Amino acid sequence: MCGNGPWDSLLEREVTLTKKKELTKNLFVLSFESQDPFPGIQPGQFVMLRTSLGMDPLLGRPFAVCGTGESRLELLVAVAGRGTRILCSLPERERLVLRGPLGNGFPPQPGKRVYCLAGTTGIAPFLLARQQTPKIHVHLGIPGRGWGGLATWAAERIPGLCVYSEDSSVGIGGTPLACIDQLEPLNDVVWACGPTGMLKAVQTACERRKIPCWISLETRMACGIGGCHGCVVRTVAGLRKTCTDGPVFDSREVLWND
Amino acid sequence: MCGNGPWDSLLEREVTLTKKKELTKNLFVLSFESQDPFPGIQPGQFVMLRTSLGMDPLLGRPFAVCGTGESRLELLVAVAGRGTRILCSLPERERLVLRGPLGNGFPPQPGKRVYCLAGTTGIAPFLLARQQTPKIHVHLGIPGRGWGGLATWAAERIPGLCVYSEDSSVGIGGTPLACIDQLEPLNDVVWACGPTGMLKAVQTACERRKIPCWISLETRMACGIGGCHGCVVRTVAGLRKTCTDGPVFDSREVLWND
Amino acid sequence: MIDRPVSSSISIGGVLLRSPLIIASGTWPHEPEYWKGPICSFVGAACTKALTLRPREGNPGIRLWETPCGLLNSIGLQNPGVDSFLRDDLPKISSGDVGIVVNVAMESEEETAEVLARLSVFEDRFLSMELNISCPNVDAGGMAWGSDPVLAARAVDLARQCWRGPLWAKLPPQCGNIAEVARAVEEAGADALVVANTWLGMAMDPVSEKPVFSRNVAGLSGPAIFPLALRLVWEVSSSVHIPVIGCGGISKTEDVISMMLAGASAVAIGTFHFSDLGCFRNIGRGLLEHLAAKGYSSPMDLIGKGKK
Amino acid sequence: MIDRPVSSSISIGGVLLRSPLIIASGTWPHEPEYWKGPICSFVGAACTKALTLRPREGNPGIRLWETPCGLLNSIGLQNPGVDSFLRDDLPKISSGDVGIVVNVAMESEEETAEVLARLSVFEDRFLSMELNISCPNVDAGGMAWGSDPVLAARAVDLARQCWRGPLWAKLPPQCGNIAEVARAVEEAGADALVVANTWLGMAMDPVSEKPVFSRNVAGLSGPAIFPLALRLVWEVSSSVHIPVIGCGGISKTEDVISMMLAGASAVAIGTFHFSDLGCFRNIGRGLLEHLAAKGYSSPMDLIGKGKK
Ligand SMILES: Cc1cc2nc3c(=O)[nH]c(=O)nc-3n(C[C@H](O)[C@H](O)[C@H](O)COP(=O)(O)OP(=O)(O)OC[C@H]3O[C@@H](n4cnc5c(N)ncnc54)[C@H](O)[C@@H]3O)c2cc1C
Ligand SMILES: Cc1cc2nc3c(=O)[nH]c(=O)nc-3n(C[C@H](O)[C@H](O)[C@H](O)COP(=O)(O)OP(=O)(O)OC[C@H]3O[C@@H](n4cnc5c(N)ncnc54)[C@H](O)[C@@H]3O)c2cc1C
Ligand SMILES: Cc1cc2nc3c(=O)[nH]c(=O)nc-3n(C[C@H](O)[C@H](O)[C@H](O)COP(=O)(O)O)c2cc1C
Ligand SMILES: Cc1cc2nc3c(=O)[nH]c(=O)nc-3n(C[C@H](O)[C@H](O)[C@H](O)COP(=O)(O)O)c2cc1C
Ligand code: FES
Ligand code: FES
Repeated sequence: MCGNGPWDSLLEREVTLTKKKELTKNLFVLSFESQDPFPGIQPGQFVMLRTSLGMDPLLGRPFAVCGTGESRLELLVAVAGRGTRILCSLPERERLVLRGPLGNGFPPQPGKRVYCLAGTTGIAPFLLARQQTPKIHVHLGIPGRGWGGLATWAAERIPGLCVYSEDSSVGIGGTPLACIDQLEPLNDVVWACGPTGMLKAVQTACERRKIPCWISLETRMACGIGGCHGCVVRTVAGLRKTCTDGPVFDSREVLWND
Repeated sequence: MCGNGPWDSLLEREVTLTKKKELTKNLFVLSFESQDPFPGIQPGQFVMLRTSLGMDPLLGRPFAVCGTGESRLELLVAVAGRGTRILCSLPERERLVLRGPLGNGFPPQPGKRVYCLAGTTGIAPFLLARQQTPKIHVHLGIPGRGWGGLATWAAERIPGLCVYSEDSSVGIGGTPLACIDQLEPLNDVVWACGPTGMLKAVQTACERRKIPCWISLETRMACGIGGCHGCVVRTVAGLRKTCTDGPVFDSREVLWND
Repeated sequence: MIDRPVSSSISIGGVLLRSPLIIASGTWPHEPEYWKGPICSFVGAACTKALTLRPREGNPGIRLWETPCGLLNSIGLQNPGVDSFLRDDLPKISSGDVGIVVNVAMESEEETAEVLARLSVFEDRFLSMELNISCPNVDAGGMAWGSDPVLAARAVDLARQCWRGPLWAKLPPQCGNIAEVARAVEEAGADALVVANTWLGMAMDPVSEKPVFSRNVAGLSGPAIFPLALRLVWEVSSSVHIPVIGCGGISKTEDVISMMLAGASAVAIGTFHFSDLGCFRNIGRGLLEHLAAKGYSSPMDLIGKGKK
Repeated sequence: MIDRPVSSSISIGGVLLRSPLIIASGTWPHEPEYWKGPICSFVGAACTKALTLRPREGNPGIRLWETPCGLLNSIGLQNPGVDSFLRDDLPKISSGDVGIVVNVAMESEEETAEVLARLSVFEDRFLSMELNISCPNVDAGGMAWGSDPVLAARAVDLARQCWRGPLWAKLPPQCGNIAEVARAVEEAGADALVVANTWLGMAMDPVSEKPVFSRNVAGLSGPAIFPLALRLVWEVSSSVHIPVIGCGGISKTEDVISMMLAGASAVAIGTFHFSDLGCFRNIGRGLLEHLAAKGYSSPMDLIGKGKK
């Protein structure tokens, strides 16, 4: 954990935005370069990203890592509000600050077939997973043609990607949940990442079919390192922190917050 | 005052940082491009510049205009604190917001010889003046070699520029005040821009020699348009607003704030 | 949901404004070009700089200090006095199309009575009179009047006797119990409350090792204080029956909606237009879009809705 | 000016800290790797999350809401209870090299007495005990204790009887008269004051048209509140003789210098390290550079210097 960056601890570092690629309106792939190499990153682990300019927005924003190499890191960022709008408006060469990798990724599944179900930007961890273990099966759901740019880009990186769209305008009509019906409880596991509504549906479907299932949660975060108690989620084991106990949880444990 | 920019009133507009040139450490020439043309700008008029990203720093920063064309505008910006550090760290292509032109420039002096005395970045309005009336005489004072980049750059734009340095490392040893002794009260006028200490010295010297003298003041500003009463300066006519009554004042009127 | 045309106009205790966005006192030039035309198209009213009986120079020394998302100011009621205002400024600002709220700084009872008597001659030129019992930047009077229910009631009572038009009282954010002050002011006859003014803050200069401002403390405004002002509006609007005008740090459409949901009938915006003159238009347009999307016909539909 | 080695250590009522930078309560992980090594090299002490007698779940619903340069939180004292803390957390955090300040949330007098009794067994493991009479995020107790001089004195008096080590009292920013509360607490036997906690704020969700937080109000922290906290430190430190620890929105070296010039003996930093883990180091280094440039030999030379 020691280096010679601006902070001895490489938990947080300055990075340069080296490339910004717009996949479709309000959806970007941001590539960063760091002076120091990144440690090994598990799919599902995330970073918190902020600008180094002013103090507004104050907090970093959490994003799953979707690609790495040596001292390079890639994020898939959708404009969701003020913070992401600012992050996505920065020009290349801008310097930012990145904290991480944080949290626990999806647990390795030796001997099992892994089905990854993604809702829109929820594809991010599976792009990384595919980089590391090519034999996973990835199913991506999008609302419709507006997100087609994401599907095209992801399909280039994940040959065999199954794309679903709710309005049937791209790929298969419907959602990735459809594939759960074909899975085998003893041989298959599900990894899911996407909006909370989708995760709940995946949870229910896997529960019903007794398919082991891991889900990556999204909660508001201030610190990302377990200090603020802001990111808790109700589980069968009581309140757990999404940032350090998750963001990936066994879906049977998650009771949600509402 | 009406256009079709983001605001009907072109008092404030979005601009793009098209070029950033580092003259020397912590001193930059920033060039901006606007969608709409700028109105005629008088030397001494200024703009307030801010980033369009977050709300910190909150306020725009005032800078004298040092060059214009059609829809192009140029500022000479020294890093003085947090706001200017951020402005100067932005990469090209960044979008910013600019209010202005604001205030009153140096009053035209038909039939007189104009001697412009500048302290470091105080050269800015005279670069513009020179663009408009080539026969002015410009004298630039800098502390020493550290500012040599400014002198070299300014000399390219102002042939015949007289450079002084306090430590005699560049140009003539001393300060531009030296030239006041040679001026003729009836034929010559002085325009001065620079740090407050220098302006006070120019004021005193011109007073003594009865040379008409105009000085451009620097005060903290919030609005730049006469709304906040934050930028007042004590004058023989009572408190005046630097932003709308100035920033250029007849030096005989200025009583300063201390 | 029927598509009805959305209007942005509102009424504050009988005073009709074409938009709930008011320009806060002490922040807007008294020059005619700022009181008409596109720059004001979403502005419902504008408050004048605080007036006093005699001209005031305001405070010496540094008057502005930027803070994170905020601004400390120590202007100290600089103004030309009520007579000069009526002679020189009022004709200029009356030539526009923006309603005028005249802000009067509470001084001694005698002085304030005199100011109000002189303003009363021009009563029809003003949408309302805003009694400022909350200025943190003067020694005598100012905030002290508004920090205590008894004094606040006394000030408003006096003003009520000298001013027949609509009367708004502008409260300071720091008082033992703002709800109590608000109730006392309501009882004394105020038609609306402005909640609130700047917050008492301070800055130090690390170089000179002295307080930045001549009076040590100064008033904090700007986006930084928005969450604090919102809480006050929520609290006060539950304690009184007269309309509340939210003020403090408003910078975006969501802020206006939040203030109104919390119980405000309108809002005043000061500091943020120092950095963004387009804010009235952006906020105003955003508000209309929001109302249309929610199927409301008027911003008044939002008032206090967050309490239910 | 003689070149003397500059030390960063300070003493707060006899408690020696290697740096005046303290990590504020409720913001730092209770994991061993955060209590040692380079990440802590400029940290003088760290406060634990507030402890209560029994485990607490804290508040349901949204707990965090970003505001301009600030953060609203409604954590609500989530903690495993004092016994679990002593058993599981204390061994972990004691293994580091950072001094521990144990933060105790004032509950009922009986509960607080019991918590202090159990902590007293480990008294030597703590630099001091910080009595939190200022939590805005709970219904019973919390801030109410600190808002009134009589109640505040009663709380500290009780704590004084149950705790022999150094006792710091953490005051709420909103109380009728903070100087009075401070004096009452000093008299009741506190060894130092922490000025202050988060500020009562609020947020509304324009979409659901409801308050964001389950308890409606929440606590505002972060750079936004710095000028307000500085004013309180200035005021309180002039009213008491015991040391004051400044807390609220500190994000840079100048903030620490300003707090100390205004009368603080040390500072606590919370929210800003959420966005910048390098802040302790950057601030600490900047402070040493400033002291050297000014010819001081210790940060203690700054304390209260801005008042002269
Ligand atoms: C572990 C994790 C991984 C994520 N991975 C990705 C990713 O790969 N790509 C991607 O586009 N998005 C991802 N998100 C969601 C992303 O963090 C939010 O879209 C983003 O924080 C929104 O910020 P904003 O300022 O634009 O929105 P605003 O609504 O303006 O944000 C206000 C505050 O709320 C928080 N917030 C708002 N929405 C969310 C949300 N959905 N999740 C968490 N915090 C939120 C923000 O962080 C901020 O503090 C991830 C979230 C988490 C927790
Ligand atoms: C009419 C006018 C023309 C100017 N022209 C130029 C120019 O051409 N080139 C150039 O480099 N600088 C110029 N300045 C000075 C420039 O505005 C300041 O250097 C800048 O505002 C400092 O901002 P900061 O955030 O870096 O400093 P900080 O000290 O961090 O600023 C804090 C606050 O103080 C204000 N402030 C600090 N120093 C000054 C100052 N000297 N003058 C006014 N406000 C100040 C800032 O605007 C800000 O609001 C001009 C100032 C004025 C008033
Ligand atoms: C520079 C400045 C001058 C002000 N002058 C006055 C004044 O004269 N009278 C008054 O009632 N309020 C005055 N205020 C307070 C504002 O009207 C407003 O209540 C406060 O700034 C909070 O709103 P904001 O955050 O939108 O600015 C002033 C504020 C600023 C920043
Ligand atoms: C997420 C969060 C949790 C907090 N928990 C506690 C707590 O348990 N006990 C306490 O005394 N203060 C608590 N505080 C208040 C901080 O210790 C500090 O007093 C306050 O945040 C102001 O300082 P800052 O602006 O540097 O964060 C908490 C603050 C935050 C942001
Ligand atoms: S984000 Fe702070 S504890 Fe999880
Ligand atoms: S800067 Fe606001 S009045 Fe001059």
